[in-house]
Amino acid sequence: MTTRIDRNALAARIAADIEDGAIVNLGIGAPTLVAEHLPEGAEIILHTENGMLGMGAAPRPGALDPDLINAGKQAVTTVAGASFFHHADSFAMMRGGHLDLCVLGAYQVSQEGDLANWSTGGEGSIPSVGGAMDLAIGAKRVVVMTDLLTRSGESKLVAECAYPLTGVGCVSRVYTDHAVFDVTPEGFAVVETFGDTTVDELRALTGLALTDATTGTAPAAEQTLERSAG
Amino acid sequence: MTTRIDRNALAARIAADIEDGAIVNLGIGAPTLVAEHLPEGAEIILHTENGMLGMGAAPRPGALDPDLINAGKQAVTTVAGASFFHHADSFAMMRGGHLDLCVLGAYQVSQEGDLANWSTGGEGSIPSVGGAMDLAIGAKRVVVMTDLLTRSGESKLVAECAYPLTGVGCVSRVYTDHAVFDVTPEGFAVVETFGDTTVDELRALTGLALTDATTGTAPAAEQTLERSAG
Amino acid sequence: MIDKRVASTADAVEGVRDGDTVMIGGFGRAGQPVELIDALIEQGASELTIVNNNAGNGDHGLAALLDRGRVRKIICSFPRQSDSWVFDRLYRAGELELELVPQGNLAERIRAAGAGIGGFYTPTGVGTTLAEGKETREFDGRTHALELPIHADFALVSAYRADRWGNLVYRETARNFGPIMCTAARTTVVQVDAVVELGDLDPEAVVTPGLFVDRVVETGERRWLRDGAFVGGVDLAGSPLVPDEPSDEEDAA
Amino acid sequence: MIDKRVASTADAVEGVRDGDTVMIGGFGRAGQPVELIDALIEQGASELTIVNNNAGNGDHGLAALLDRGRVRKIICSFPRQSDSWVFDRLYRAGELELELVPQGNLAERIRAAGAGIGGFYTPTGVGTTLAEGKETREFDGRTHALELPIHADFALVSAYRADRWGNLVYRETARNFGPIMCTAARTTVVQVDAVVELGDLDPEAVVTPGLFVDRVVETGERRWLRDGAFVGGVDLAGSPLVPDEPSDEEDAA
Repeated sequence: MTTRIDRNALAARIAADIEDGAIVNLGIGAPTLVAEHLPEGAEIILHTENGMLGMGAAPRPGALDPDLINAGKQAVTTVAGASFFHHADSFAMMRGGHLDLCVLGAYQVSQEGDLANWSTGGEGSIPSVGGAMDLAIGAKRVVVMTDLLTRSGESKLVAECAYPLTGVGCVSRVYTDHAVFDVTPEGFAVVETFGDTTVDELRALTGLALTDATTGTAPAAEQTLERSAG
Repeated sequence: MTTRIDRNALAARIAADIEDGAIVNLGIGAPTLVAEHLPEGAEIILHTENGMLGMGAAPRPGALDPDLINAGKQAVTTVAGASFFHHADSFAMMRGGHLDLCVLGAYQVSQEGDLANWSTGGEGSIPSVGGAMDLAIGAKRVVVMTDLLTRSGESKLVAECAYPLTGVGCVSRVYTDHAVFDVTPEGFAVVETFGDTTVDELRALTGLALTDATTGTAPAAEQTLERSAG
Repeated sequence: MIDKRVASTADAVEGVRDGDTVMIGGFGRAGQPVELIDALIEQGASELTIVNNNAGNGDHGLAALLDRGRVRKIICSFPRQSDSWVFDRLYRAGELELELVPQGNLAERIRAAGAGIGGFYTPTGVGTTLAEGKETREFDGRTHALELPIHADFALVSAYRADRWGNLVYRETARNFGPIMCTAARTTVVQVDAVVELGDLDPEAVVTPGLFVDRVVETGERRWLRDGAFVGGVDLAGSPLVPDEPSDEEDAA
Repeated sequence: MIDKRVASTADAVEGVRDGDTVMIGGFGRAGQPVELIDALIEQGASELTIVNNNAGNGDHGLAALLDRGRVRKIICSFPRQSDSWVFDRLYRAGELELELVPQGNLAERIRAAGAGIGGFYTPTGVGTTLAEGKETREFDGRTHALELPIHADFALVSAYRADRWGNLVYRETARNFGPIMCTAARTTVVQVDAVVELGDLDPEAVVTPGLFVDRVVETGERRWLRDGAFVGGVDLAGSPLVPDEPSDEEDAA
């Protein structure tokens, strides 16, 4: 029984939702995988908050440029149409609502769309926030890419975040390895399940009264799985 | 008996006080004359608030460029080392205190350094402020270039401005056709007189209890007059 | 594929509605999007609020828009000039509302709108009639006034070169309000002398990144750039067509 | 004549005093003014407050400054990285004060200092522990927090080219915090790979106009630009040397 998809398939599923022409910021970590699954032929402009629009793929090994990095401090390239700008301008783009989409990782997402992804608040932990809070409130649409469960099996979708918040009511959709959830005024709605996962199973896993908003066979998901497998 | 100097001589007197390397904004109107008297060999960088540093002289008649104007909307040129920027950056330079000197015209200056130079507040007059208020509070040092008296013979140096203010306590020195005045905690101090003008005459003209801070023969003024004559 | 080019200035200004706030770039005539203003006049929207540094010169461009009675309110810093007779007449007749803003506050308020800043404290204008009624506050011993962002429905901007992503460069002091107005409107419309191939603009020298721009229309080479016929507020000898500032009713120098 | 060039990095950092606030450019290692930091270490000032996006990597640069005990406080957005062991040790030992600021607020506070803004309202961080105790206010139905400018005594910045007036251009994402830090310090010190003749920089493409810069020192071509030996947070295969974010104690993805 298949109840989950892997990270690459999930990245492809997210990529399939991104419209041609969108301006997108991919949070560091797993969301960067989305870049590898962007639809062929579409022009999607990647923003990196350290000061560039039009980020391209990783460079060939011999062609690293130390001055050209992304927010994760990985070497990248530019595409035709790229532009550079300073940090205040870069975050003005975010805060001013000029990005169409931001894909972020998460520790927890609450049913009201609160996001916790920067600190576990643990004793002795050293806090580091980077651009997480700016991204969380800045893009026109903020979605989360995450496993549904932590390593110890707890749901990352929660009634209320226990971890320190990154942003309040900012998340509109959560893409997980089990299913896709929308944040609605009535709490989480399951819009699509992967493999044999059922909404009831998701209710059991999350402990939340999820709305079933799936539309039968969830063709989009099947399609995506095929694409990511290919 | 010479008791006044003309505008060109006054502009030269002001120019003689400007240090090599200074970043200067010359208000539109009479202050623009100062540019024609800047010390030979010195590099003084002119800022124009519509978005340029390194403004040069007026263009040759056949070489006007409509895209290259100053704040007075006159055609200008650039010098080597010039740079262009947008209005928010240009006024950030001002407001942030990055200009060394601004020379402005005035309707009135009060003994506390208040400046009125944008509106007479007259019935039916149409107010226009432009960058006057930004300039008044922005430069490290704001000085005024003006005739001492209005056409009807009233002193522009006053105990308190009757006209609407441009800025509060912003003027540090007033260069007039009769004398140079500093704004001090004790009110106006005469630091230099032109021609045969005496401090007592200035007290009579202004109706103010002026401090005499002149140093005998005022050599700087003599020197300047000679230079402007040459 | 991203292609923000539109075929005509009429297409470029499509969708402006009665009552909209429209930012118009330019300082005097430098950077004024003349062809877009003409198209806006043709388009017919009225009851507009216009944000511009000035309030129109002569009988063309913004002045013509005012003259047609399309404008309810102007937010600007320097309305009155020697050739602002259209504005002067309408203002004196009480047919035009004026919000007078110091130039730097105007620029910063536009920038704040584009940058998602809810409000900011500025020392400019404090103690003057233009800050009357504004909330004030001391920072580091200096009094500041609270200023709010100016958002727009449309921005009409003139730039020099664009690519199909909407990346822009400007020319000399025609840059002025363009880059910030591009950031502050729901729909940003730009006219350029020429559209170049994607990749032809140096990424280090792009002034307005394309994400701020919605529509680009190529209006062709400006003849007056070459023949000097359209020289802003100066005549061919360089003498100002506008009076010295300040020179309201009194000689300020 | 204006000539902001100084002969050595030692001359460049002359005058930093104990207790000063020093901004240091760079995001990770891109744009980090390595030679100026080394000179600051030599110079000996202590009790410093450092403003930087990070809090040092490995054992060099800012990390070395920390290791010598010269820093009292760090204002930054992202201190903890896989190779921030110097910071981690000092912070855990209580020997270093940390002011953690969301990256965009950090940038905007630096910009505000340079632009003469007394304070501004931002939505970033509202409702989080990083905005606790801050004054909040609603604009357009959204809660904003009041943030104050960050001024510095010195800014140490790395750029690509300068002329003797201090006009600067940067290179790619090494631009990052440089342009805003240049505006926010009493004394701005810039290292560049090369100084060019006055007039060689395109006025349309100057990123930092010279009036923001006080001293320029030419540090020469960076060998690691060519040989890839100094590649920021990635190894030669492009694998990150820093862990994914967030990954504090829990897997956030």
